[in-house]
Amino acid sequence: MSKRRPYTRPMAGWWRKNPFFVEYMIHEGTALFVAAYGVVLLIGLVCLAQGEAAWNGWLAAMKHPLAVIFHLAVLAMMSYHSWTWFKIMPKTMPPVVIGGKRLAPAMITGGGLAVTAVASLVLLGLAWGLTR
Amino acid sequence: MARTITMEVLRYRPEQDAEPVLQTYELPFTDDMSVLQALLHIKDELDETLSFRWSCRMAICGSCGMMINGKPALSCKTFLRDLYPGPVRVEALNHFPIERDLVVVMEDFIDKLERIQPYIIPKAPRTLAQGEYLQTPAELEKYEQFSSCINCLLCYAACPQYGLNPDFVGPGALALLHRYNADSRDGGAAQRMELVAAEEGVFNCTAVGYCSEVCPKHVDPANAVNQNKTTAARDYFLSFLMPKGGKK
Amino acid sequence: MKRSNAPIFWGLFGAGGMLAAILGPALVFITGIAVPLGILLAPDAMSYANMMAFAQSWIGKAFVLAIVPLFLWHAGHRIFHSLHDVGIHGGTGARLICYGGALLGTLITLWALLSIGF
Amino acid sequence: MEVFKADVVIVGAGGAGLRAAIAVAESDPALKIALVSKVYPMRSHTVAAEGGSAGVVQSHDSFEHHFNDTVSGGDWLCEQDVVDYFVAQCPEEMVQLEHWGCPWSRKPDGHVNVRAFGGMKIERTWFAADKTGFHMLHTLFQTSIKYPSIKRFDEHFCADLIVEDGRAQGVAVIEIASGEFTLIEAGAVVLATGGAGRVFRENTNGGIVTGDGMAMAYRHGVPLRDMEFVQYHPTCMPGTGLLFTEACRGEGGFLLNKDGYRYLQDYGLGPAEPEPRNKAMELGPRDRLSQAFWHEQQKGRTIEGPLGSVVHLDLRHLGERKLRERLPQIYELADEFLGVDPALTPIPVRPAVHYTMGGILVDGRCASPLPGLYAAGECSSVGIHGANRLGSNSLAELCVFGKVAGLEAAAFAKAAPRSASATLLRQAQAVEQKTRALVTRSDGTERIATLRREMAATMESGCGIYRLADTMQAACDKLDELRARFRNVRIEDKSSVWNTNWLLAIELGYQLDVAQAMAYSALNRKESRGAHQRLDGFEQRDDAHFLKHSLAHYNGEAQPRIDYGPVKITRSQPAVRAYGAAGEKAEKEARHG
Ligand SMILES: Cc1cc2nc3c(=O)[nH]c(=O)nc-3n(C[C@H](O)[C@H](O)[C@H](O)COP(=O)(O)OP(=O)(O)OC[C@H]3O[C@@H](n4cnc5c(N)ncnc54)[C@H](O)[C@@H]3O)c2cc1C
Ligand code: SF4
Ligand code: F3S
Ligand code: FES
Repeated sequence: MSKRRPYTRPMAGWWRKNPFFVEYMIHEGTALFVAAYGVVLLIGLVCLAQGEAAWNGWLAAMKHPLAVIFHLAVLAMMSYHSWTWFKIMPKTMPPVVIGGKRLAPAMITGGGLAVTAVASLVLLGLAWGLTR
Repeated sequence: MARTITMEVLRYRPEQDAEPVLQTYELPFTDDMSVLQALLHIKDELDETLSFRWSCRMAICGSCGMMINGKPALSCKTFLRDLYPGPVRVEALNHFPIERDLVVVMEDFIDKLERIQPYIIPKAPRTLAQGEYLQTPAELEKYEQFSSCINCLLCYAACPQYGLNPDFVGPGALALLHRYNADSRDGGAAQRMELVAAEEGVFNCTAVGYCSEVCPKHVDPANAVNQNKTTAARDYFLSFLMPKGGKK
Repeated sequence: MKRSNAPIFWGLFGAGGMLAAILGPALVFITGIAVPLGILLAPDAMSYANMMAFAQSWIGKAFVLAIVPLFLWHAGHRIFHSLHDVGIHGGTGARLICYGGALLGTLITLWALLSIGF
Repeated sequence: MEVFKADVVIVGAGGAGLRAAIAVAESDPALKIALVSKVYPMRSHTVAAEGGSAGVVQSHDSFEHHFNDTVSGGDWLCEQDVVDYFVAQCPEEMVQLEHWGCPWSRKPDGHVNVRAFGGMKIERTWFAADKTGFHMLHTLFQTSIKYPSIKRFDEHFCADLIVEDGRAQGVAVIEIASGEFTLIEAGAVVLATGGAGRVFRENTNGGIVTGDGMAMAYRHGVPLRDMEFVQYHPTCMPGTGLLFTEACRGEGGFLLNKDGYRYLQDYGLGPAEPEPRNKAMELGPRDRLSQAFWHEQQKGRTIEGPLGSVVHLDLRHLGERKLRERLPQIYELADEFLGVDPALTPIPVRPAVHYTMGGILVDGRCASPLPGLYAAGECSSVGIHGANRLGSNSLAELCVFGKVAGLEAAAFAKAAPRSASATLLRQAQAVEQKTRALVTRSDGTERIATLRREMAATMESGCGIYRLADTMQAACDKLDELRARFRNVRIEDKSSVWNTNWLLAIELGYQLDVAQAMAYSALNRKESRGAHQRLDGFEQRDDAHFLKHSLAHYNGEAQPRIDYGPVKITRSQPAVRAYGAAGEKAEKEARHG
């Protein structure tokens, strides 16, 4: 009769036990803010469809101090999402070989952030130009 | 005066312990001592009943993985000088059942290794008389990193998704699967796709990335897993375009 | 072995994540901070007229259709996995909330864009 | 007790055992193979080999050159017909590994690259960066998974051979996880259990390299051949003995004494040139280099460190780029284990025990004198290494002779009659009883660690780089004593699951027997040859009396009996072993004369 009796350890609370996992949970947590922002936009879109009064109501709500504070939080988390998204990117994509040399991970992350910066400026510029 | 260091070792003796318990040892400390050497000292001088795996002492056989101060590491290349003054806590690798003390049951990994078809499935068979396949250094480079996996299982102990769902093929085995797929001599990618794309395959991974962080051989298993998500997704959508035998 | 249908959700997650990473911060800044507080952009930048014009254009419709549903799919997928991570293996329930929510959001977006007209 | 019926059982899943298993599987898929290993196959010590594996490929090279290097490197104690077979098979085996996926390093045109190695006239060492053994082992292991007829017994410890009716007919193994015994019946047994370097103190070997198979065969009456020849590797880490591969020198590294002087030129290996030259200076054979270290130490020209005297392995002039590309593992080892950046600082090194040239006596087809018992790899003495193995010949040997052992064992198993299962089982039960008695006895007093430490210190002082009659005699006496004390060993751990205390005790028993065979063989060889160098009036090679293999026969609790067997000389008559400029001169003369 075998005396083996393997012991399986519980996983409960695993993500609290290592700073790496805490960070992981935080960046996964950005999804809550992305979702919330998606819903805010969705509500705006519905209001827009319902006519000018509803839209203005939405705009007014957006001006509420709590709404602004909330959006500041969303902005922070959304930016954190950008940073972590591009930070993981070198691990998630096939190696990019340029001129026989593999592109360094920092270049990929940097490239992503650069694209974000440019896109943000373009978006702001368009918003600025179109509404002038 | 000779310095000492305290080691806290997670013990589990299935024939006497209901569950794992920490045991403390006090031992002489020198600058050049690895955690493995400390354990060997304990086994030789303090407690013959402590069990753990080891062999090469040079970070290549993959035997001596354990949790050291909460992180998966090879004990033969973790040095006490970096952990001084301690105490140093040593436990069996996370996410695996403990067989005894620092020894985990690793049959699950071996089983997975066997399932990924870790051998060349020749693209163009060749006889010995025809000599070697030609493979340029650039072609070698495509898979070399993934072929340096020593099966130490640190990445499994690092991957919460494996801990939560042991059916997940996991980073190490998927890195090896990718190693063969990426080899210019191999033509078995389609055959291996079944496992890559299966429910126990790559999509269990949520890109935690800790696997690559702890890998002692810079295999970057996270990269292998995630590259294959893209391949599996492409294959999935193509299978709608070409319903029967659409796999290419 | 059963083939996973994850590629669909993973694809949407990835697309949404990429959009959110590239455009998210700027969008939040525009709609949630700059316009409400009237900094940098004209206070009436998002006036009814402006926004209707935008939402009635093809480009505007495409933009909205990309942003809103993909943000929701991205978030839904991530939240679904996070629930699993913290030990809530809701199965169908969690699936319904996360992906069902995203699907509902997608349908509402479509409906709204249609009713805004061209 | 569980019983598993196999056709061929292979003990050891390192390079040799895996190659044997694949050979059997390919020869006849109907044959059932049991592959036993006390560790998971990829943990086997083949994994640690760094430098490379020999096989003639270049057009200006030839089998004849490889033959000559091997035979002279072995100081003419080689079986020349076996060496002929060996060198002719090497290239094919290396190509076979290539077909199985081994990531050999390549030339820009896609062909396999080769590097220089100590004692080899022409570059013929195939390599996979500096992790050749690792890649070969994983390639073989992963390829073996393809064959359903190979049933692995991973983490099963072989406790003894089952010999019945004058034939090896199986093995008794312990499942380490449970402590339970299994009898594996088989028509033939292949031993591929590796070397025995751990009987010495400072060594490059893994903890599992304890000579188990050698001791098992020996105890069943198979002689151990040429056991006095133990190779010291000249460039190892002080203290731990971890290896810095010979490839460091193949790539152009220098050995410097405390004055920064390339001292090898003082030992007949010169002249010192900036570029590496085959068979000269740092690329001389290992025995010569280790001996030169010893002399430097005597002259007080080594550097004294906390872990013993060292010399410097200087790689600085190779530059970080080349080091990272060609010697990545060495770079990491030096950096992480010693805190030395080899691109900036020379690495402190000293010789350590590395390889056991001798082993289980087998013929050129890997058959031992005990019918049904085959051996391959480092545990065997097939006759290609003689008194000193050349680097990179061993990995090639694993493939060439692993295959031979597998094929021969398969053929034997098909033809051999089998004894009744009940008889075999009774034997296995006796093995179980005897082995368990180690644990269950309660009156033991000798500690394993103490015995092991004394054994290792004894071997180092008695059978080191240079040997003297009185220290060898002292070593023999001490080993007799240790074997007696071992019979009174105490095992603290009485449990069944993963009881390594118990396994270590069994291994220590094996080691003591092997150590004794080494020490007595050494004491009796009254000459200097290859790795066996004496300083007590026997400094010269003595072909008249000792151009023969020593054979150690097991003699129970008494001392081993040493006698001698002939050496097969076909066409290379013993000559002076010369390296460096002197070697080239001698060779030229031989060609013209
Ligand atoms: C650091 C180092 C570097 C080296 N570099 C080179 C090189 O560059 N070139 C070269 O040619 N050679 C080199 N060598 C030598 C060469 O690597 C070895 O001789 C060779 O790998 C031995 O292989 P093997 O298959 O005989 O044994 P191993 O690989 O040692 O395998 C032994 C097997 O037997 C099993 N075993 C042992 N005892 C038992 C038991 N009681 N029960 C069950 N199983 C058991 C083990 O589990 C293992 O699977 C090197 C050696 C070392 C130590
Ligand atoms: S991928 Fe890295 S961490 Fe995982 S088993 Fe292989 S070597 Fe170890
Ligand atoms: S840690 Fe696990 S979740 Fe993926 S990136 Fe690595 S396999
Ligand atoms: S002992 Fe081999 S990897 Fe640590």
